[in-house]
Amino acid sequence: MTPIQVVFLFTAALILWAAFMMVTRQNLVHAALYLIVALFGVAVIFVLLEAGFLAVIQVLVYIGAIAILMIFAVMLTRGDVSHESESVNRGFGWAALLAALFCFGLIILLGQSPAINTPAPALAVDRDTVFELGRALVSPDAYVIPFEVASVLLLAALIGALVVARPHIKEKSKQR
Amino acid sequence: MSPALLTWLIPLPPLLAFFLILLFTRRNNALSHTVAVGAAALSWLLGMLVFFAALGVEHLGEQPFTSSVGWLPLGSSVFPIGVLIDPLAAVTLFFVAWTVLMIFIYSIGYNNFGQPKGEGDVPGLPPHGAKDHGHSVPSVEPMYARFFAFISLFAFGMFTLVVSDNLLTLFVGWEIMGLCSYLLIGFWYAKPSARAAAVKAFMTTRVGDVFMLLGIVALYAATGTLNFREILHNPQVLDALATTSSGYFGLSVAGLIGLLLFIGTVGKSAQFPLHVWLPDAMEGPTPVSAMIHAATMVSAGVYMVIRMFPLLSAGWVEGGDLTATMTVMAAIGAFTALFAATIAVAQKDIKRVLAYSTISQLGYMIAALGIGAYVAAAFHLVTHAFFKALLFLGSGSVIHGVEHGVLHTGEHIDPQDMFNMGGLKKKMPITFWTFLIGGFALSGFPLITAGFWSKDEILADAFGHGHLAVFLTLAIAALLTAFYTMRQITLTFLGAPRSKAAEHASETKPSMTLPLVVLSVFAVAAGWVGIPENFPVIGGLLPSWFHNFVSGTLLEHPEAAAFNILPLLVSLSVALGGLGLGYLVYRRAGEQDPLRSALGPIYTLLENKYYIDELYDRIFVRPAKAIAEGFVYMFIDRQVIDGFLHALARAAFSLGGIFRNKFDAPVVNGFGDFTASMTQSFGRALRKVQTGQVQQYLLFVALITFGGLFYYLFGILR
Amino acid sequence: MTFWSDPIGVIGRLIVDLLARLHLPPNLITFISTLLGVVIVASFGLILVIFLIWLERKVAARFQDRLGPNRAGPYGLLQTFADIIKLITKEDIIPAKADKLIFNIAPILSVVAVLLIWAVVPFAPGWIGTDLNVGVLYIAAVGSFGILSILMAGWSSNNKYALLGAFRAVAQLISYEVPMLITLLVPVLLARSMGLMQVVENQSTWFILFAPLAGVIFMVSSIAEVGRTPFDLLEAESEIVAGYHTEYTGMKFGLFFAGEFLHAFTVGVLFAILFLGGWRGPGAEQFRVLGVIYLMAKAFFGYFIVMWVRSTLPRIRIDHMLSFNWKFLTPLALALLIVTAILEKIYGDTALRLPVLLIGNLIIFLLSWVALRTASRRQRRELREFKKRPVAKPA
Amino acid sequence: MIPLSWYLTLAAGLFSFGLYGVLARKNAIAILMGVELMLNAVNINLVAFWRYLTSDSMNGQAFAVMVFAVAAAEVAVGLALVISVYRRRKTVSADEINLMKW
Repeated sequence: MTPIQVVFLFTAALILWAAFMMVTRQNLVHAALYLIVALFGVAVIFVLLEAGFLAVIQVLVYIGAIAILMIFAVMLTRGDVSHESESVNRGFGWAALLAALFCFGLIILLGQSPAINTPAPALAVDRDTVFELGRALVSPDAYVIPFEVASVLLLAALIGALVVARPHIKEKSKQR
Repeated sequence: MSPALLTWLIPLPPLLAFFLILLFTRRNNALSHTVAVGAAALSWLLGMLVFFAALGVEHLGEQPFTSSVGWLPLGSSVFPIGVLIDPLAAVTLFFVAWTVLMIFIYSIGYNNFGQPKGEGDVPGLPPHGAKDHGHSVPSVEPMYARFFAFISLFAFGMFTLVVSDNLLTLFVGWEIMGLCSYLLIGFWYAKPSARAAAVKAFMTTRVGDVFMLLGIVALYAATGTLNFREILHNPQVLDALATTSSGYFGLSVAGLIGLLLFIGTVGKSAQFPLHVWLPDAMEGPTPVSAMIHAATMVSAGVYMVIRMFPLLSAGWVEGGDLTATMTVMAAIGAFTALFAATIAVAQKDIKRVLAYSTISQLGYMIAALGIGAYVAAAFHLVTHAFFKALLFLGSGSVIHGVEHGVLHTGEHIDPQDMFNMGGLKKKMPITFWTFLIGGFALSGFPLITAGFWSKDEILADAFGHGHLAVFLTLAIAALLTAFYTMRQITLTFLGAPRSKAAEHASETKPSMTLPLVVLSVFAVAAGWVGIPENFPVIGGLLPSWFHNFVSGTLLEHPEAAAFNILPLLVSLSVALGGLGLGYLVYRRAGEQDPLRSALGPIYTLLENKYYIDELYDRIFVRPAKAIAEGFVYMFIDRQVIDGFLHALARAAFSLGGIFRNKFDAPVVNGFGDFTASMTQSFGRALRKVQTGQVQQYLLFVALITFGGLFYYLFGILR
Repeated sequence: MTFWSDPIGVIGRLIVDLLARLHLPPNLITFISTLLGVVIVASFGLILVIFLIWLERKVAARFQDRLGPNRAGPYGLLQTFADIIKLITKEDIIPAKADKLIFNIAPILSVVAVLLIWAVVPFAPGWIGTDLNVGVLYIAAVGSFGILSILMAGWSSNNKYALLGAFRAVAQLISYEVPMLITLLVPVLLARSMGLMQVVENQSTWFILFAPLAGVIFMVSSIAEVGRTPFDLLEAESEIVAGYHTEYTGMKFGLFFAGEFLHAFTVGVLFAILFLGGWRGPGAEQFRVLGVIYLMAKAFFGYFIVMWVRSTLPRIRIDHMLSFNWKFLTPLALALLIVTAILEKIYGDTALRLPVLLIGNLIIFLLSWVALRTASRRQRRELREFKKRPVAKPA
Repeated sequence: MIPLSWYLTLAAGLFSFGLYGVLARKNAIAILMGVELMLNAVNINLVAFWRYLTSDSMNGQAFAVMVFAVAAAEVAVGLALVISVYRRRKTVSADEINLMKW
């Protein structure tokens, strides 16, 4: 039981607890905050996996942008009665069952895989994974195409979001 | 920068000016003419640089300035275009640059720059003059900027033609000028006469151009190149062309091609059968007349012939008898010279007289070439360009002055009719003296004027090589030339005014008179470079520079004709005699032309230009119209083509009906409907699944996924 | 001598030896020493705040032609302590329907978010909390906790004004994060590293000379990030009582207050590190204390700029704030980044680097200037025409 | 040293919670949150596999970055949809948004 393992177990517990709270809380803002906790825990996991860059990005993107937007949306849609009313739909029992099945199924399945016991090779001390990742993302023999596609996707999402969320022209003209 | 590269640049400024004016400065007159004149001046500067660089070169004929680029990929080879400055091009460039610049400057004044806008003026009509507190003054041309745009394009065409080193680009410039002459003659497009004249000029020259294009094609087919030097400085090629027979009229290939090209010139330089457009072209503004008739277009025709002389004369040895082509040229040239001169005698319109004199002078050059007097032709081309430009601009100035008088007095007379003028000598002294110089140059006033030397050289050549017929015709023509020139001068400037307008005529602005002065200088001085060495007394004073220089263009230099006293005497006598005669006859001319009574019917014949226009109208125009109307339209189009189409339509229609009823409705639609109904019923059955609950769908998805997962799990657990 | 060249290092080694004498496991020792470092850095920051508040008041007073605090202690230096005592002794009110947990966490988070930044600040050669190789990103990342804290505060205190403040805050902070991140990349480009230590080490000539425009954009957007005038819409007294911390009293409010001040100063520090060469200066290599002094001097300069702007400009309207960011600042930053990247790629290792980049910046600046001017003119014209139009259209 | 299986187990659990959230919660935003959880679980797996199996190349992390991008896009569009739905129908509960039915 090395301290690092302690750290991991603690973080994992935190994450799962936060996730559980998130899906069970009725108050959406609380749920969002728990989500943030979970995401932060994931960032820590990334650190443990020596993917510092991803950890920082995790915080930046998920906590800094996504979660905040979530809370924002929650607050914008506050007038909705369904906050106070029952927070889960009729089929939640099925959902729970299915989720549990998935959990065990996945664990068993993964446990069967031969690679499960391979120890982590030590990363070279002077290795700059950030540099390598950057190279991989823009080098033509690696991921430049997906990278560009992702950028296009983001642009499309940006425009789409604007178009969808914008009040209609009629309403605008009414405001005038 | 090397002269060759400079040469590339010469044509560009006018083109730029054209676009600039048309696109940007159209609204602003001052800016427009600044651009245009600036461009002309730039081209002039470049031209002079190149010219004097050319003077500096020994044996320019052997090493001309050339530069070319590959332009048009032709499958296997690339068609190169480029520039070529050999002695001929150099001298042409010289006078073109000068006259163009002068004409540009002149145009400013001629189009009444700086005058108020006329109330009644509309685009497409000459300015009628404006009321400027009380008395009326000339008004500015409504389409001022457009005019400069057009002449700029015109200049571009001419420069291109002069500097180009192959027939194709030469032809391009040639056609550009054709277009511009159309645009400019029809500049006042609201005048029916102008419209007609424009169309006439375009069509007539087109006839020639088609033949010329044929000639070019034939040449390219025969030699595989259009480059001047590759063809003309290449004895093998020339001999081959000269010896092989074309199979038409027993002409050699060279002869045939030469003939075709020459027909192009006949059109462009208004030689006898196709000369009819030129007088009508006087409908255009006067600077245009000068451009077309003096500096550029007609000269272009002659320039082309001179340029192609070695080809035309292929198979002709100096002193030997002429080839068929040359004979044709000589005949047509000489005939035109006389013919046009006779018409010119009986014209009233000051500009028309000049127009016909132009035709006859061009005839001179053609004839000179026909008899192989290469240098003489070139020489006359240059001198004629100068003094004819001078004359046209002068006449324009006169007309302007008289118009001023017309505006002043308000009497309605034709300001171009010489019989309304007279006594302008006092009113417009500068115009008078310059016009006088020009006139004397034209009529070949001995010893001082340029015209004398060039004309004399032609006559001398004609005589020296024993072409007596040509010699005599030209001599008579020269006599007539001198006569009508003096007639013109006398009627216009001397004697007493025949109309109040003439009394109140006034000298024109310096922007118009300055070019006159400059050109008059050249009209005199241009001749001195060509005085034959073997001329008595003054022969040695100035070396016959022109002859040596230009003859360098050819492979074997023609030697100057041996001096002979007879042609000299002849030309002296005809010039002086003509002038004197003209003065005597018209000294006291009134409203009526004294010749009319003297000649009687012949005069009317001459006055109506031998009824050639009417003749053409009968022969070509009306039959063409008749055929177009009666046969092509009524029969071919209406009956044959339309009938065929209608029949086709009917057939297609019925066929379509058959398809529709027999195939489309039962088979295709039946199948389509069947599919549709099937789909519908399926849909009706399946739609129950669509609850619209996203999460329900998700649940299904998850279940199925788990199914897949379970498959593996089963595999593992078992 | 060696002590003076690196006092902290010496002391650190001393402590480590001391702990080793106690036969503690090595993990624990590293843990303890790290903790010590954290405590030192954090308390340094927090103590700094006390001085900062005094300074701020003094400077603001000078700008407003007043004397500022001058009663408590020499030059009113003790004024802040008096305030702290006041804040502590105040009653700590929690609104009835407030969300207690979040309400209490928020102020702490706001301070922590700022303190976290100090973990990667290079004070002097070798003196740095942890030299992350993605330090710059880290700064941006922990900055988002600040947003979170504001949001939590605004929402949890169950107060319309607070919530409005939170909304504004989120809108503003998320928007201005974009140009700030983009301009953060400019020094990264120039230094060819995201670690702040390398940024400083590769900054033999200050980056402000390479990319003055980036410096300006960074300053503006980080002022917006801090929420200082002219960007203090999140606590606009005249519109929404005090924004997200309307309901806060006592030391919780104090924490927000401290957090803001510390954040403002941190902006100065970052500006110094990224654009003014960090601890670089004569003799900083040998005597690291000098490095700290240089850094602080530069940081205070940056902080002074912030104060200057604050006491000079009025608050801007919210739509102006947003459109200024999205329609002007962000495109400008993008253009700057692209141009810098290209020029750096071409002239990166040549002697032309400095002039070329400088000129590039200037050109961009001029272009944007022209664009701004034309836009404002059009606006004015439209305004005029609008005035001409009849206010009420006849039916 | 932490075995790979721990990470995978954690990921599986996180994934299942996310799945439950997606399937069970009424509120559309909550559903989106669940999706985020699932994506994070995926990320954990990706990075873990990278670290343990293919750490010589960068594939795992690159994939993770892609996932980040997708997640950001998804949230942007999803929230936009939710808000516009809310504007028109004054509700964000997924089972009341059922226009797309027979």
